[in-house]
Amino acid sequence: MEPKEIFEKVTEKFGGKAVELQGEGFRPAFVVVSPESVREIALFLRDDPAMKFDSLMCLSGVDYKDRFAVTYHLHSLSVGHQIGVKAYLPREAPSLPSVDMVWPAANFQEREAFDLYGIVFEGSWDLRRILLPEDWEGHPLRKDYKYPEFYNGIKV
Amino acid sequence: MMESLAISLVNAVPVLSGVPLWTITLLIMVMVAAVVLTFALTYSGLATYVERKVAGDIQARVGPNRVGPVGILQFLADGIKLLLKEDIIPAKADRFLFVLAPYLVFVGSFAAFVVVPFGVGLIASDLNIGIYYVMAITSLVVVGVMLAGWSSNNKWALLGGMRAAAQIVSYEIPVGMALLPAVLIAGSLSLQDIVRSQGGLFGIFGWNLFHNPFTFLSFFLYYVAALAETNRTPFDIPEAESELVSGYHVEYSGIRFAFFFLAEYGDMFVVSALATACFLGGWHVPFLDAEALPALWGNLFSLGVFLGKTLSLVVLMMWIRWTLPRLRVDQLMRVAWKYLVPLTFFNLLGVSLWLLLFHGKGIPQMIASLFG
Amino acid sequence: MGLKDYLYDIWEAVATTAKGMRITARYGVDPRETITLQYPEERWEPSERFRGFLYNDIKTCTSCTMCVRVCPVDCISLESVRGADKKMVLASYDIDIGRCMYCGLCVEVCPPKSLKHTSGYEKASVDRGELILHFIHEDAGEIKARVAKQVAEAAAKAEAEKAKAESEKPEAEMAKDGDPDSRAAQKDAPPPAGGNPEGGGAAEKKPGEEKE
Amino acid sequence: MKARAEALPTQEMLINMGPQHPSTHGVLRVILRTDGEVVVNARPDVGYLHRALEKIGERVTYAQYMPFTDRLDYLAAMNCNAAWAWTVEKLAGIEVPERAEYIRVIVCELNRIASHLIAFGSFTADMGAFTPFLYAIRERERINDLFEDICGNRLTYNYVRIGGVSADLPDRFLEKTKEFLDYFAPKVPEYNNLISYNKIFVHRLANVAAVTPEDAVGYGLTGPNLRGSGVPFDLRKNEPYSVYPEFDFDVCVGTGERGTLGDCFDRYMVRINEMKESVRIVRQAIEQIPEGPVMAKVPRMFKPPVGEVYFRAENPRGETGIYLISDGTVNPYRLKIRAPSFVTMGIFEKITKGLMIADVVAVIGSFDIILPEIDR
Repeated sequence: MEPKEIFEKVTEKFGGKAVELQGEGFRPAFVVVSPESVREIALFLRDDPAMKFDSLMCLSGVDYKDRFAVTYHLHSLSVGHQIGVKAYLPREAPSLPSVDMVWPAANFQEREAFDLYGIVFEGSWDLRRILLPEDWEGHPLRKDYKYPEFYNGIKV
Repeated sequence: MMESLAISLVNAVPVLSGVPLWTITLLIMVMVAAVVLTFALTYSGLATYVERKVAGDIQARVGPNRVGPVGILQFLADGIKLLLKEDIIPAKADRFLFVLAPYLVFVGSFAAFVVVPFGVGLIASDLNIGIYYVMAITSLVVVGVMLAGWSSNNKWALLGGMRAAAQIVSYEIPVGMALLPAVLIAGSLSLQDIVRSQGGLFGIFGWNLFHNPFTFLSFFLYYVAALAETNRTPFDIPEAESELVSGYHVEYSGIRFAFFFLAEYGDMFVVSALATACFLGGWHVPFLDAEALPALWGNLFSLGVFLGKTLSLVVLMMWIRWTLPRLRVDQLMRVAWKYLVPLTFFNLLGVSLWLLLFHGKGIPQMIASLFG
Repeated sequence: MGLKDYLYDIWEAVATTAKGMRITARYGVDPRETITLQYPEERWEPSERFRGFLYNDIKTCTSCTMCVRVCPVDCISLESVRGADKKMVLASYDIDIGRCMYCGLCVEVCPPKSLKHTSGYEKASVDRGELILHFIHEDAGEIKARVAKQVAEAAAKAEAEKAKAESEKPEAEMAKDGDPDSRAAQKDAPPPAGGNPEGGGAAEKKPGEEKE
Repeated sequence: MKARAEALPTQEMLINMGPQHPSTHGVLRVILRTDGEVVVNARPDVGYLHRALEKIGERVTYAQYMPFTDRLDYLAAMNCNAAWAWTVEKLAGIEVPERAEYIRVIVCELNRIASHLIAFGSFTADMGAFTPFLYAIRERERINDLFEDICGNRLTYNYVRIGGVSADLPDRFLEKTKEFLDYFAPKVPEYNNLISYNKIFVHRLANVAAVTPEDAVGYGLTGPNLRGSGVPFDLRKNEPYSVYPEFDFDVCVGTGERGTLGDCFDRYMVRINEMKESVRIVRQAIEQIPEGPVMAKVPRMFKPPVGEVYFRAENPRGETGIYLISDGTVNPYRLKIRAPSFVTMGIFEKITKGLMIADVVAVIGSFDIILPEIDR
């Protein structure tokens, strides 16, 4: 299915919660959705017989300087099409619902986004730091991250 | 036996008649023990070298080749290295048991050398309960291993110790059962007697291995169970390098570690020697009766034959080790209780019935009697 | 599990083990299968494109800093000053091979192909400082001072000649640097390289020719 | 019974497996909660090798990032190189000469063989048989020799470039590769005889940690791990990139031949069979490789257009996806690497429940994880 059709279907179902379609320059194209409805749309995309996006390829956080975003790259093994889903978040206290009950693969990648961007995934079954130590301060992949001089008294 | 030796010594050398008999007996005992221990240690050291060389050959490598010609002195270098290494005792270990454990293992393994019938008359102590003694004394090893695992205060070591206990306790049964046919045939528990019972008939056909189909099977069952007894691959789960890091001796270093190491190779020798004595005819070879040879030559010849057979079995163990993967702990138990134990019992029954039906005659004897 | 399966299990275990042992035995007894090289005595020939330690032929190096810029791990450090002939003169060229990851990007971009991978791969040291390869053994400060002096002299000479005769081509002073392809006429003297503590005041030093 | 249980209280053990452990394939740490030998819960703790490769990516240029991709999955550095190159080429729309694509496929498939050899070898070593490991290393050395001829390094190749490859094939490379393939092809059946079908080995793996196809897809398993669960999905076939459509090869899937579908044995056999398929691909590529240039024209100050692209390539450990955001400058704006091993670790906790400690080792080995890729 073409991204446009997918976008239309999502808009049909969820109305204004699907904000726009980012097509030009984006491969795969992104359906931009409002962050609070991510889980519903994810469920819809997974279970709709025409979509069947059963596999979450990649989940990543992005820092667009003025705002954050979480992107989901979905793929359907049975239908064989791809789509990206993107949710923009404010820089202050970014949070959105977790999709790990939709695709279990999301858990580790959400933890990574939480670890490196500080994006909180509400309702995640296990949201801890994953790559960095538990007591690390800050979220390094943010564009405004300042490199620490010391970590637990050890010079970095 | 020592006492009779002492008496004959006193008779031969009149100067000693003033010395109390027990002193001479004790001296002889110490000397014999020293000889056996020296042999055992030298063998263990060389066995480590051979093991590495076998591994190297099998793995398309060279193996140790730097110390001495073709690396033969590698074991000395290793020994010196282990002696000089720091002796680490973990802070929260049970110090007494931690120190005791390697000695128990070492003693358990090397005390069994006492009854090994190296050759005609070459036996440190011909106990009339030889096999029984070996089974009992090698079980001491498991106590040492368990203590080592427990006292190290390390969970991996504990798991290794527990595994070892379960394993050795389970495998004692098939080992004992698999050895019994030899005892039945010889009618004695003394290893010397068992070896003697396999003479005659051009040497090779007198061996218990070819006595009847059941003893033939018995040998292999014994060998498999003995592999497990010595914690060798595929049954090396108490050490299980890739799972338990090193199992029960993970916290040991230096000379204490060396004790475990030597004991393992000592064990290998003991079980192979038992297999040789019970199934492969000990020092008997075709066409040559060692006991008929002149005294010293006969002794040396029989020693050579016995060592040759035993060491081939040891090398076979190494060969198996470098071929096979390792069993899991539950599979190990399954092998013992579902396969080895029933089969050894079946074998024992078979051998007993055979002996009963054919009046103790083996197949080669029957064939021989057919031809007159 | 029937008796047949039971016996088949045993048979399979024995048979597969025997199969495996036959293979290991073949390797065990066949000496041709040994593939180990006895390293310090026997050595294997690195291939033509082998990326070993870097070597910079500083005679041909033009101090263009391409290598410094392309290096992903910043293991090359280079200091250069502008010489009297407006060419860059290397003051120091160091490669930290403890940091270098032998990716070869610097060699690829080097315009005069002066930077090369050698076939060297053996260097153990107990001190990290030994892992820094210096390609210029002279002290960087000295070179800078010397070059600054040359520059100052050249400038002074140019000034003087300019004042003396407008028509004459100032080519004589260029040959002094020993550079055959030195450019012609320079209008104004280049400024002394920054960071040189002595600046142009090192006039008492003799103008040296050695570049290395 | 109850009174006895009270008299003999038992406790769960909390065991720390790793980060230094012989068979966690690096610095993986697994926090085991066991009841004796039986694992109650095994929680992976990753990140001991975190080198911030994604952050570094925002600092260096597109071309400079190539050596860092070597360090992602160092056992398949060529594949990672090529994945990065393909991503950037997709972003910038660079046409790569056909010869370069063929060379990439050859080196990628050779590297796949090398990587699977290590997977096979280290897995058998985990299972207690050390000899196959050395045989595998021996074969891999020959691949390394080939790679050394071609690019000069034996582990971190940095051979592929954006727009092609760094240098054309050296003389006699194709012949040497053919010689290697002729040497290697009979080795795979030998491995099978030596260990794959060994009774003990089969028993250690069969029915252990079976992953159902639904779980495999849901948890994002990819590559041999996904195919081991019987899902015939291979990016080289299903989402072809480069010149893979030119080649005839089969997608190996697990069949549950010695136990349940998707168990450790199936995953292991998929890798063994894939080595054979890779040999086939390389043979075809050697036959078909055209002459021509190996590098497209890429400006030195390479600035791709603004855009976001997600590209995934079939690497030995699964699909390596690279999500690349460009803001039109010389440096990537955001670079996310979807490492197959990292995603695979998500299912670890679920499938190790109720196994034995020895099986945990088998599971780690059968997933063929590699830590630098997990931790990045």
